Amino acid sequence: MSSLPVLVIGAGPAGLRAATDLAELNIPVVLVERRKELGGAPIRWKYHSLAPDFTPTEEVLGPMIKFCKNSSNIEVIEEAVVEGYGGSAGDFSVKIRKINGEVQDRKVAAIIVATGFEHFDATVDPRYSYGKAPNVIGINELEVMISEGKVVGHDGKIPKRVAFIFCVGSRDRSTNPWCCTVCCGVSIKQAIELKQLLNDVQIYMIYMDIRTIGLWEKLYWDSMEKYGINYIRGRVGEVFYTGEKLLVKGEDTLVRGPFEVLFDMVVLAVGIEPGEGTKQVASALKLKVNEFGFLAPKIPNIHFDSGKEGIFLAGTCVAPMSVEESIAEGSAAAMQAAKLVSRTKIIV
Amino acid sequence: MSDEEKGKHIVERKYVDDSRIIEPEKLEIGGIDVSGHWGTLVLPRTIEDFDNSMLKKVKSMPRGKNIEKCWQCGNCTAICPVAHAHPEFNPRYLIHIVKMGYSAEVEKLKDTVYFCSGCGLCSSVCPKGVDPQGVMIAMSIAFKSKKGYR
Amino acid sequence: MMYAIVDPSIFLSLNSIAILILALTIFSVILLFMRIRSWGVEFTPFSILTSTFTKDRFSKRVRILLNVSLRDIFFLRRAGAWCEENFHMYGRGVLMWGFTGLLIFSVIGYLFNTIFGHLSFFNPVNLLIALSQLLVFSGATMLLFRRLSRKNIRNSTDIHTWLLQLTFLLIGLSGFLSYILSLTGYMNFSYGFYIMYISSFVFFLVYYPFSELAFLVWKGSLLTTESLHEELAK
Amino acid sequence: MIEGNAVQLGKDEEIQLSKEDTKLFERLASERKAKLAMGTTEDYLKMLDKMRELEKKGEIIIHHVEEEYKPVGVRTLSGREKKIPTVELWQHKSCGQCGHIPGYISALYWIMAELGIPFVDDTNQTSCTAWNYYGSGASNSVALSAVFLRNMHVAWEKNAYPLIHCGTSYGDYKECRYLVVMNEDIRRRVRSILNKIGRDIVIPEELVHYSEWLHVMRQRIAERKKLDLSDVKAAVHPACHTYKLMAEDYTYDENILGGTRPAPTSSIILALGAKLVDYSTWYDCCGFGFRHILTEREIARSFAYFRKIRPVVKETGADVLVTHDTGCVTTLDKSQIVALAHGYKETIPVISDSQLSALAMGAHPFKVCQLQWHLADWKPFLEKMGIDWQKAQGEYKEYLEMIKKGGKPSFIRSPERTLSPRSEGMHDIKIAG
Repeated sequence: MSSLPVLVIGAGPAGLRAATDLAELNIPVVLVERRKELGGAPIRWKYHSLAPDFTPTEEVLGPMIKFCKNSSNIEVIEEAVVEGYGGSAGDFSVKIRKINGEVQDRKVAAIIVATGFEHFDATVDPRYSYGKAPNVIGINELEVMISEGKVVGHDGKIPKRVAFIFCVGSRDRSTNPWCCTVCCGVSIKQAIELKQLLNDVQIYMIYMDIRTIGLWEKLYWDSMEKYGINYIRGRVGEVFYTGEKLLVKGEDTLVRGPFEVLFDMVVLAVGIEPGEGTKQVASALKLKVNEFGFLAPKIPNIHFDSGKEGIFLAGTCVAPMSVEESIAEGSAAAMQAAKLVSRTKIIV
Repeated sequence: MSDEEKGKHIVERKYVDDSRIIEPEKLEIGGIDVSGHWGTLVLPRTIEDFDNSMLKKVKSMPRGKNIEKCWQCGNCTAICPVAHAHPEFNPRYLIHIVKMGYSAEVEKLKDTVYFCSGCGLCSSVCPKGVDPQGVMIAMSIAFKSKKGYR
Repeated sequence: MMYAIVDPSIFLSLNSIAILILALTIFSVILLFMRIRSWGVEFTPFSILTSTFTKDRFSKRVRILLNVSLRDIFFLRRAGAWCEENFHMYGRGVLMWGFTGLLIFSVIGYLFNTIFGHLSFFNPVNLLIALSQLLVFSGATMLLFRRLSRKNIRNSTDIHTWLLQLTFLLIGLSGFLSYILSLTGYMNFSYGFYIMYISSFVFFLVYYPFSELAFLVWKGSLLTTESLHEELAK
Repeated sequence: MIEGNAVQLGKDEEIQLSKEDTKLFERLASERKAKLAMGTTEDYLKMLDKMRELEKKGEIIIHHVEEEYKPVGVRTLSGREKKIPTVELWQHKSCGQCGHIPGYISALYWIMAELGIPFVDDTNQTSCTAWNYYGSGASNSVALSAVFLRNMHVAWEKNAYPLIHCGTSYGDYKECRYLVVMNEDIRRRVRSILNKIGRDIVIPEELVHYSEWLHVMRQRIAERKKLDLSDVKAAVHPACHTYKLMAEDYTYDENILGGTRPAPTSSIILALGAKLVDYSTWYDCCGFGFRHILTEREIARSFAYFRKIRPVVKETGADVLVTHDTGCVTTLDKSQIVALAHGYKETIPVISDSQLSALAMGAHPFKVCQLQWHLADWKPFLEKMGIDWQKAQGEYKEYLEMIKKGGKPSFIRSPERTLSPRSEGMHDIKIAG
């Protein structure tokens, strides 16, 4: 095999899948990851399980991580970023800089960008007192607690009444206007896990719309029917820490009445934002960015096509999406890269 | 004092529920008579708690057990022949306030549950199998229950 | 003789049937009371008696009570007003009228029988009983037909509703058939249906406190009592 | 948002700020942005620029906060630095102040006299007429602006910097200033009115509320503190008209409640060493600012009690509620009485920040702070501060007796002024033409 390798940037679900698929086609891969560990968001934030079926994260990502680490076709460069590129499709030259400062120039045939997302930083939105009041946490923090099997407040007390506030940092003009698509499902999944963990906890979901798309709807139904989780349609204006509990001020739009109810814990369904990595790669590879800061595909309906020949996009750097979609997109991008590699081989 | 008499000095009286106005017949502050609108107070309408005791009662009734499946689509109210004639009877709304435990609202509306004619159309259109007709039966019993809800 | 004539009076005299029915009625009233109490509610249909039979404005109370129950319930002002189809409303009405008639005329018939001896088949009381049975049968048929003919209603119907309506149908049908057959001389069939009629009635008495009807009786009397208090307050 | 030190305001506009300022600006702006959804900071900064432009053109006179006023810089919500003058202040009083809670103003004068700060208590001041805010009908913009500029002109010719006591006037003036600067038509019509009374458009560079003055003076006040307030728990009610009208222009401080609440008043409580407590309805109105105080007293009274007094007492167990506006002190104080008669138990004394500071500095609770005007029970609070109120009451009675017998009442007098009134600006108040 003499062809040039394919560069995959980002080792999250999409990147890992792309690298795995290419390696299985006997195409060499250079997998560059900004962090120390492979696995992307699900590993970084220690996702306990994945919606909609409570599949352990390990079961989904484990085999891919193991394969990428062991495959002779894949060269993993951790703690590194791509800084610049030149050349054209089939014959790119890229500059990879490691955190320790070491720079290497590499020749690659194609580039797959799968740099993923960051969770919305809720301190930006002072309504929710995130970062100021204790026991106001994001879904990412709750996920860690669930992974550890121990959900407690800052004082070690088990919460009796928990509110989930949906659409924090999404569908909101003052922060991020887009819908993050997965937070509804993930929050409901966590609510069910919380209910299983702490039997007599009362859970209230404060939502504006429930968007459990596709087969995820089952989560929504089960949460109500089997677990007695309550849903309040409305928005929250302020979370106030009384020194003991959290006073959530909101409106139940179905009764058209304001409520001020005390909770022990407030979980914010923080949305998906294009992360630092995505911003960095956009400037390094001179990719087009849309009005929301995500990488813009040439045609919005065809995610993998970056508009630049030989550079393909996959996963949440293009738009918010679930792990299953990211994996599918990784495969799709790998297929495009494989097509390009096989074509260049014939020409050569 | 009758409900109409209470708080009659409030200019926008019609926007205030009768139950929120407190105006005793006789009120004195340090020997000075402040009866009438000088001593009127208007309670806030904020919902301050979720009281699930009513929900438990309704769920314990044979045909009320499905109340938790409700997702407030409004199909029941849309098809209910009674609701079309009597807006104060709204099965969807009754289910919601009982589920969430808005006690003041339940107190205000609990007698409307007897408007239900038991025709069963709501149960036939419910997409989640809540059986609103059965829930209405469960509620009408629960509202009169001595152990239930005050 | 082609058919063995099974005359119920061989093992069950009319008097013993009456005693059985009366005993069962009392039993079923007690059952109804217990059932309603099991819901944990204060109000029972018997509260209607205590709120009517007080010295204070007694005659007015009775007048209002009759007025309310006749207008609101018997003439379907409230009981049937919001059924969305007339068919449904009249189904309920016919069943109720028939059943009320059946109860009243059966008692009258029994009294006549005891006082004047065996009544002929064409006696107006017997005719009225038969007519009531026909009404019960038609009412139950209408209701069952409505339930069966519409898929969504059929699917969301409780087993108890089926059972109750079926019982009504059986009471009406067997009673009426027993009467018709005795006219045409098929006495053994008539007796057969008569046994069926009595048994389904017995079943009804024991069963109804556990059915939806108990709720309807409770709710009906609750609303009547409330209207009574309302009218009195005016 | 940030590119170096430039802050992007609009599409093609940016302002240059130091790096530190930029950071603060972004943080505050984003907080504000999320709070109000659509911030107006941009418009506010544009207005300030336009004001300087008009000055350069000679259209208006700006009453600058010169060095002679010994200004101190504070940070406003927009991230901009605001200069608060500390001496030579022209006292812009509040209409309800003297009638309802005279202690509020006398305490402020007393503090200034104690600190040796010259001030002008001018009788030549009119009402700002923004009372209309409470009647849901602000008067016409030209008339409001004319009254505003007339008062500002009087201060200017006296060569004293206006210090506004009234929250409503303060908010109204900020809005009027915006109208006068941004709208040429209003400016023209206001000028013709002002010319008739021999005046011209003088706009203060900064509109300053007295609570902001107390905020910047808090260290000097704390140095003079005579009482130990460490046992006192104080809650703050910020007055809506001071910090919700042109919200960008009010003082915020990162070190005071994380910069999420207005800094003045909270800051003075902290500086005096008292415990500052926060409560859930801090943002709510006191009940006065609704037009209900004029038309719906029942609702105003109930709101004050159920939304403010009760939550404060129940959630925090505070000893005193401190605020900085006439309407707020009056409503919060007087509205408790009916509820108490109804059998509700929660009650709390309500005083202004100037009264609290003066008490801490050893002012007489009745002669200076005039607590006899307050209805809610202040005795436990005074005891907690270590004031012997019975003795003070005795002294006050003696003082009254003395006046009844023809004795001379004592006055608070301003220390000698160092600035002389502007000669060229002296006008007689005669309506010309």
